[in-house]
Amino acid sequence: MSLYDYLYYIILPILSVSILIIFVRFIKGPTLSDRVVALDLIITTGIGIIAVYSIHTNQPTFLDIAMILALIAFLGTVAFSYYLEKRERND
Amino acid sequence: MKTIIFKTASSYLLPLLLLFAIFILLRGHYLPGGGFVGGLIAAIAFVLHSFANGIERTRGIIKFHPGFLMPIGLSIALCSGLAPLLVGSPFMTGLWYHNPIPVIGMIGTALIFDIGVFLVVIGVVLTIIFTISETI
Amino acid sequence: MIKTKFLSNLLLSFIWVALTGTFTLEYFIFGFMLSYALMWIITTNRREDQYFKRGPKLVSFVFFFLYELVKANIQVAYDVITPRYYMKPGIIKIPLHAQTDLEITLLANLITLTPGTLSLDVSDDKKVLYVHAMYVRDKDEFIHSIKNGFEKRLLEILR
Amino acid sequence: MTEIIIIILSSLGALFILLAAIGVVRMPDLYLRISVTTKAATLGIGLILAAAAYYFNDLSITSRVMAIILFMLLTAPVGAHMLGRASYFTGVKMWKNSEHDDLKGKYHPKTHKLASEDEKK
Amino acid sequence: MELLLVVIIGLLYAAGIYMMLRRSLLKLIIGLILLGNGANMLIFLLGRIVKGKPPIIDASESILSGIYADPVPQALILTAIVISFGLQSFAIILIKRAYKVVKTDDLDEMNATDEDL
Amino acid sequence: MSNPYIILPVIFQLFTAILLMFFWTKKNSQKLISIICSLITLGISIWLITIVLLQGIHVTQAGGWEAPFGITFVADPLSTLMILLTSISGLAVSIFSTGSVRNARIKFGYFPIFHFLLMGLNGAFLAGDIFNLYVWFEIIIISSFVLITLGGEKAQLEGSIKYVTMNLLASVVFLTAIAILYGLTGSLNMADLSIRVANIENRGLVNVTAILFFVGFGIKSAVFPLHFWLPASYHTPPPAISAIFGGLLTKVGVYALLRVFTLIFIPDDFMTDVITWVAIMTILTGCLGALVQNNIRKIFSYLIVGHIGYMIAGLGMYTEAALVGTIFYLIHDIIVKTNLFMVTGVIFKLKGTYSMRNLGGFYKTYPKLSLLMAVPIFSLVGIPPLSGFWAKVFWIESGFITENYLLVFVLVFGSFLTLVTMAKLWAEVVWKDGDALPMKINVKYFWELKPIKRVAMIVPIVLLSMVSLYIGFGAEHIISISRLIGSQLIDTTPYIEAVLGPLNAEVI
Amino acid sequence: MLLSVLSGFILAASLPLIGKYLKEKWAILFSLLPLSLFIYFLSFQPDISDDKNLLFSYNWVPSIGVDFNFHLDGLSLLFTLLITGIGSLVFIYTAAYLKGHPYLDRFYGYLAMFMSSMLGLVLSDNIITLFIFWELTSISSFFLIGFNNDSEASRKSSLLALGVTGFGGLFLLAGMVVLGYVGGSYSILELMNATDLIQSHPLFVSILVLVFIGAFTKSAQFPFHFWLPGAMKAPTPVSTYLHSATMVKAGIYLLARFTPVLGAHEYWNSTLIIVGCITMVYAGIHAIFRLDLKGILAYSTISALGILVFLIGLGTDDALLAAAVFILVHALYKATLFLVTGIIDHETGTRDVSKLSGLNKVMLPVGIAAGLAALSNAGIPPSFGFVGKDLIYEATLHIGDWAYLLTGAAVITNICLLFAGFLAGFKPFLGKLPVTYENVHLPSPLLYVPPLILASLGILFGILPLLVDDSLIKPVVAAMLNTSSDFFHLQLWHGWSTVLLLSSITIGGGVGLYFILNPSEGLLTKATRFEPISPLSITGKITGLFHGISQGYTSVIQNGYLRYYVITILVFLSFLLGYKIFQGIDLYLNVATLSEITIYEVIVLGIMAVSIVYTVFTKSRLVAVASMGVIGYCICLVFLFYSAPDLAMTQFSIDTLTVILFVLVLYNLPKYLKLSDTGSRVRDGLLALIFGGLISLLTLEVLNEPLEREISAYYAETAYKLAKGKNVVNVILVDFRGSDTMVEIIVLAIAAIGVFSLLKLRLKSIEKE
Ligand code: NA
Ligand code: NA
Repeated sequence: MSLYDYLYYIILPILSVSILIIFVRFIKGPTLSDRVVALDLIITTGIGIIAVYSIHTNQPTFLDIAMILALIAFLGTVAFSYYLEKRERND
Repeated sequence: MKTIIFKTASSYLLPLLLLFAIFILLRGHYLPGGGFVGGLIAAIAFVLHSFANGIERTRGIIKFHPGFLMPIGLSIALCSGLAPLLVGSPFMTGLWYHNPIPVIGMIGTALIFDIGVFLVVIGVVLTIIFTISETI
Repeated sequence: MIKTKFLSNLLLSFIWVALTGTFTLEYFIFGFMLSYALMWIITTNRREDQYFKRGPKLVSFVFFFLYELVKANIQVAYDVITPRYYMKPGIIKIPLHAQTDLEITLLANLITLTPGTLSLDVSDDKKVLYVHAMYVRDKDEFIHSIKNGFEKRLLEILR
Repeated sequence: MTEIIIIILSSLGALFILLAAIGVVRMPDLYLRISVTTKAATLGIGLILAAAAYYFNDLSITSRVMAIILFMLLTAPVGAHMLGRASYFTGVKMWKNSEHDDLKGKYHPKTHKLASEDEKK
Repeated sequence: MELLLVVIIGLLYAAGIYMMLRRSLLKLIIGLILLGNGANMLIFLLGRIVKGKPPIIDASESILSGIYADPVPQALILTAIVISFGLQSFAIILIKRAYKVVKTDDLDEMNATDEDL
Repeated sequence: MSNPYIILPVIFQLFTAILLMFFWTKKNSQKLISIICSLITLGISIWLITIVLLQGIHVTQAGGWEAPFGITFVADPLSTLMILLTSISGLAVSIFSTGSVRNARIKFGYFPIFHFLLMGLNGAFLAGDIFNLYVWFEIIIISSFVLITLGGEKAQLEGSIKYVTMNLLASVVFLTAIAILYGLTGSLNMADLSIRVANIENRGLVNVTAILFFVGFGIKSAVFPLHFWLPASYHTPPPAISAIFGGLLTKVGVYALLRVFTLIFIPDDFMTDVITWVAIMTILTGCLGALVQNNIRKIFSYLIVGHIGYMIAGLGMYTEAALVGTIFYLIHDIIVKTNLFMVTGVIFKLKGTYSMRNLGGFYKTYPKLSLLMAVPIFSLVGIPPLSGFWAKVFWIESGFITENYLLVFVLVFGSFLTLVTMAKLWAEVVWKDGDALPMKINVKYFWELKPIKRVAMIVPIVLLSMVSLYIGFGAEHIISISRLIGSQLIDTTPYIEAVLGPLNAEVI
Repeated sequence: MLLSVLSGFILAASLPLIGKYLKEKWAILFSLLPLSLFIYFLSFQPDISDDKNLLFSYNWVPSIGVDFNFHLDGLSLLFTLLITGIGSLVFIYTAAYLKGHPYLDRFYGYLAMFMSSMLGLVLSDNIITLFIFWELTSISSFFLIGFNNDSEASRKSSLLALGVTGFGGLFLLAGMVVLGYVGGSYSILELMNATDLIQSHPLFVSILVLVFIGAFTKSAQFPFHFWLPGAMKAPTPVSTYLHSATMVKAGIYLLARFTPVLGAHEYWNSTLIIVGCITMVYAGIHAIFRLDLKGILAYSTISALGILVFLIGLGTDDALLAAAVFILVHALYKATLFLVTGIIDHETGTRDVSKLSGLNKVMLPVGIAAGLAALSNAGIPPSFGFVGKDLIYEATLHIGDWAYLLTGAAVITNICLLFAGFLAGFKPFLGKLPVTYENVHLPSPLLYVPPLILASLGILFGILPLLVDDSLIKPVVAAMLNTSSDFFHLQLWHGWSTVLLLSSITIGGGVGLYFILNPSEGLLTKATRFEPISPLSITGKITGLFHGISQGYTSVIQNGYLRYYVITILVFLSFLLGYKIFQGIDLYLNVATLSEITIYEVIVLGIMAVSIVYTVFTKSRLVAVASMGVIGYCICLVFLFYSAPDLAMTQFSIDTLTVILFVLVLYNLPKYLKLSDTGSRVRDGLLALIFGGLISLLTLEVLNEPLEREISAYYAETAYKLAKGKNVVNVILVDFRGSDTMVEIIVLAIAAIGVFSLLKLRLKSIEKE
């Protein structure tokens, strides 16, 4: 088994399955915060997938997307927290 | 949100992200990126900062209304498109300065155009987000 | 404060060079100018401490951190994959020696980065840090471990 | 040799991520989920990115990978803190077996100011 | 793989339509966004998909050779995404404002302009 | 013929809009800039149509990339005519706006958006690339969204939600159509598509794509049963905005239908049947709707729908003569509808209401104004030889030639309904003795305006009335232009050759 | 010639300048215009009686063959003389009748417009131009009927009149266009040479129907006659001029004019005979029951128009001759009676015939005029009316199979007309003068001289028919027959004959009726019992029903519910798509072109599918927004897997920004309510699935087709060499298709301005217009 096959047939599926598992939490909730945690983790796992994929396809450019993803994940979490706090304060 | 942790982090994140945004802008012609994504990242940087410190503080940093970036960016983009008309070429024809400039690379109307895009995007995103935040 | 600014400036230029991935003088100077401009844009009054003479401590701190990271990860991993829960979670108030925003933030982040603990918030008077922890066998011992571990080492570097 | 290092790094990374995934499903309350996942994932991603950096073996890519890792180390805990804190005062309950709650009653219900001591009644 | 994408595209269109037919303003906007996503995916798929070969010329080369992803649909989608972003932001704010002024999220109560013959 | 300057109408409007943005809160400067720049644009448009009529189709390849690789802009008689009409209406509404639009709106971007809208219209007319057409459409709809909601009144918001929803739906359908078209041909240049689509063997797919385009543009041009947004919203914004909407927005949809269904898709029998039935129902729906309205702006809104039906009918017959009729009517309709909505604005400023029941007394109090109003109203009805009349000659003849008897009947019947509606409006608004209406505090009445503002509201109405009189009495000129356009819609070779260069026989 | 035709318009247009000065004292000067025109047209008389056809050509819209070619022959000469002659008198009359009226200048303006339109109508050789003038007469009539615009009845009548004549006019337009198409020309002169071609064309019947509708509505033929009595709401000069002497005769003119083109065809003749016959009898009987003088005259006018249509329908030489004479006869006496009625109304303030009598004692000259007109109307020798009536009977008696029936109808009609004429001409003047009217004075000569002139002409032509025989009538008949005609001479005395007998019966019957039947409220009430089935009320009901239907239709279609709008659009689109997909495309799947499926893609797409479903069905808004985030990220991964890093980046950023926007806004929005019931959910779900399914199916089929790569190949080739960029997508965005991007950022900027103004602009209550 070559490195590519290993990445393709072992690592990528593991990561995908991880996303699937996390997604279960996303669906289950129960609170918005749980979903935000799940979302954040999905994106983070996405970074992993991208990194592996960039090795597999020999395309380092994909790593740049990882950078943006990291930024985005953070922003999403912040926004939801911001919302939660605002909502709570005004209720 | 008055959390010390976020505030402190944001004041380090802001310059970091702005650098990153310009980096993405300049490399767009060769690799993924460009004015649009660059502008978004820059805008996100300011948005994060405003989440942490309040809009007034962020406004203080930018020093003028972010909406002002839109006409400026549009003017830059328009000028880059119009420049070729002066030499009788069609609108938006790429004009290039023939010797590559160190660091930035090739300078041409396309790059100037992308800078226009970059500024417009910042102006747009900040106008939208700031306006909403202010009227909540 | 000139020195501090100069340092951050250098740091940013360095990051620029790292980002572009081209370690040449021109790139460095360009990055320097760029970050100079950006710092001018973003300057608000901010206190910063001296930055030098912390090298060795920094290295040892990094290793300490990695050790904690791996250790705690394994502990948590065990709890995650085995059916039974071994944890005794709780929110613990930890009094702070750290004073500046930077110190507090770094400390809180480091605590969060190690598995099993999560810095929830800092009181507005910056005197205490509230930490959510998974394994609080003994509250005082937990507080002690944080204060003597992360906080002490961190402050040594920063001050 | 390169391949083996890459395989080890990526496998470890993937395992940590898987661990975080299982954690986020299995942990009984939100704070535990945040607690478990933020770092397991950060560590896992760090490892996989390191694998990529090792694979491409190019200075610009390595520096980029370093930047990503640095960035994640900076933002992940801040995000966790924000979410945890916001959840706390939106009333997300802790697991029933939790023992201490020093935060209880410290937030001012209106202003969200956080006190360091119990308020004197 | 195309088959799955086709199904997903159909699903996006269907979901978008379904959401547009609800009475809530918010669902309406969500529906429009889903539709927009569907259209973007459609452009992408119909430009034909190629795995792992972005339309970026290698540092050492001067033309894009071999099999590569069609850059045109990508450029079109980029434009479309950005434009939809503008429109969507506006629409989102519109519902916010409409809710504030009309004081309902229920579309069925927003028919004054059609009445009064 | 290659000419980089043909995009001046677009560029100059863009320049105007940007300039106006720099004068964000300075209302007087904005008004001045808007009028001056509209005048210059009118000059540019006249220049453009002149050179096109004299020298033939002009094109420019943006970026210098030869078609079909870059984006082509094409100035052919149809597009330059549309630009000219846009400039005329634009100038009129610009002047009208300086008198009628309240300062609060001007300080929140009314003029920049207005010029962005005009830019979008000009861009759409010049676009020689289907995706570029899409982006221009987006400019048009986003500016119209902003304009229709500007002020944020309850009615505006309720109306705009329908407007926005259905226009966004139209965009999605349009985009879907483009996706499929690209999937079939790999090209976006409309001239190139014309050739490529003709060479596709799977005609079924081509026809289905045509349907998507039809529905996408159909929504934008407000044909039955895709028109609902129009009567729901056009009467809600300030009159100046209604004027530019009523005059131009739906016509862009008609323009697109004309372009796409002559250049890229030649309608098959099924499609012509569909178009014909749609036209029939559109005429009936619009004209019947107008008949029962009380709000004068709603009357005109419904009539827009009905008269779009006429133009679509021309497409449904698909003869050169019918298309000539459609072009002629398009010219007339843009001018007259713009004018009528401005007239409603003046009526409102005088009386403070749009309700036909409450209005009245114009004949007595404002005889000269009544006379002025008579021009657009009776032009709309098509009292011969006013501008609305001539197109019908073409349609009726084509209708009989193509044996579309029902369509002809409905056309005639629709004209009759328009006649009745307008006569009723005339009797109610102009003839009837109006009750003394209570003064509303929120209305700045006509006599409260500064004299210059009053002039600014009347001058454009006079201007457009003169144009519509010219269209009617100078029908010869208009018909010969329409003829030229009609023939180029049927024989698209000049267009294609202007874009792609001379074709060798086997390609065609 | 063009100037003379358009002079009325010029006068009307100059009113805003000169009207003010003229209307005060010099109103009489307006009549100079018709008078000089009368003289001008009279000057052509010698040429016409020499069988010359005069054609005056002016260009207008040559590209479709529409011109101002004016053709003066006998028929048009007769009409121009009537128009300008009666016009002159009416103009003079008006100066006194509406003296001091604040809008007198407008009135003259409309009258002048009308006169010009009428002249244009009768002179145009071009049928489109003819139609244009035709419509202008309707419009001027609309303004004139509604001249008393304060009165609701006036407004209603004018709307009705315009409605009916406008309706007919549009059909006429269609008829003219088709006629032009079929005959290959819009010129009547040329069409006359194409008669065979036209009459054998399959569209001939359509042409007939269309032309008839036009003519019948204008000339108030049954069942379109009902607008005319209402039109009498107009001031008397209008009734005189438009609704008795000229405009209503436009339809007659049209039929006469087209007799050489469309006539002598079975359909033509029988339709006209039937319609004319019904009209003349129906309206004649109606006239008997009226009390209002104008009402009586209106119905008798309709009846007279019926006679004319009838005669043209008969189409024989005799009949056409009779028609030609009767046009003149009727114009003379009916105008007189109307003018007289106006005087009575003006002086006594009533038009109720049952209240009027003995006016001779105070206004003898008026009474003389009325009496002379009544004589001519009754066809009592030596009036010109006698000549006319004889010719009518002459025509009906020689028609063949239906001679007795038709002659009977003509007799009945004439009796009624006679009765009506007596009622209007004699009844108010004879007998005892009621006390109330003792103070009534003889009005200004400007009022009574015009009717006196007209009435005297009616007698003069009777005594000396030669005056009009060769000079006027013969060319008219020649024009209708399109040949020169020398078969007759008009004369008062034909000797003893059946015709004379019929005349006597008519006179006797009519006079008898006059003495038996006293107009009263009772009679009128009896007559109104039939009102519910009259064409007027049927039309009223149809109009009401139609209005109701329109209202219902509009409120059903435009029901205010956005989702029904969307459903309609989608059903329409799905139907068309579905029909075309299943009918026009061979559905098949080319598996060879598809790429392999991998586990991670399945997972990503699976998650996406679940998220889509979840977004749709979740009960929490925030969860929906978060799920949309997931969908967006999955799309990014798809972009990533399939080589679109730029897309992935952008989609990521945009998606997150959208989520942020939602989150910021949601905070102000209410929670989801469950608003729709299960039924509509199922319906919507089905519709959505069908639409989605169709799109999927279509996509699959398109994927079977080969994709041309010529353009992408060009980009791949030149992106670096010519455009100096290596990221081809970015090069496309900023260079190859830079214009798109330019527009795209403008869209963004506009959206931002929109958001800004939507949120920040708060109109003060004083600015809310
Ligand atoms: Na890019
Ligand atoms: Na063609």
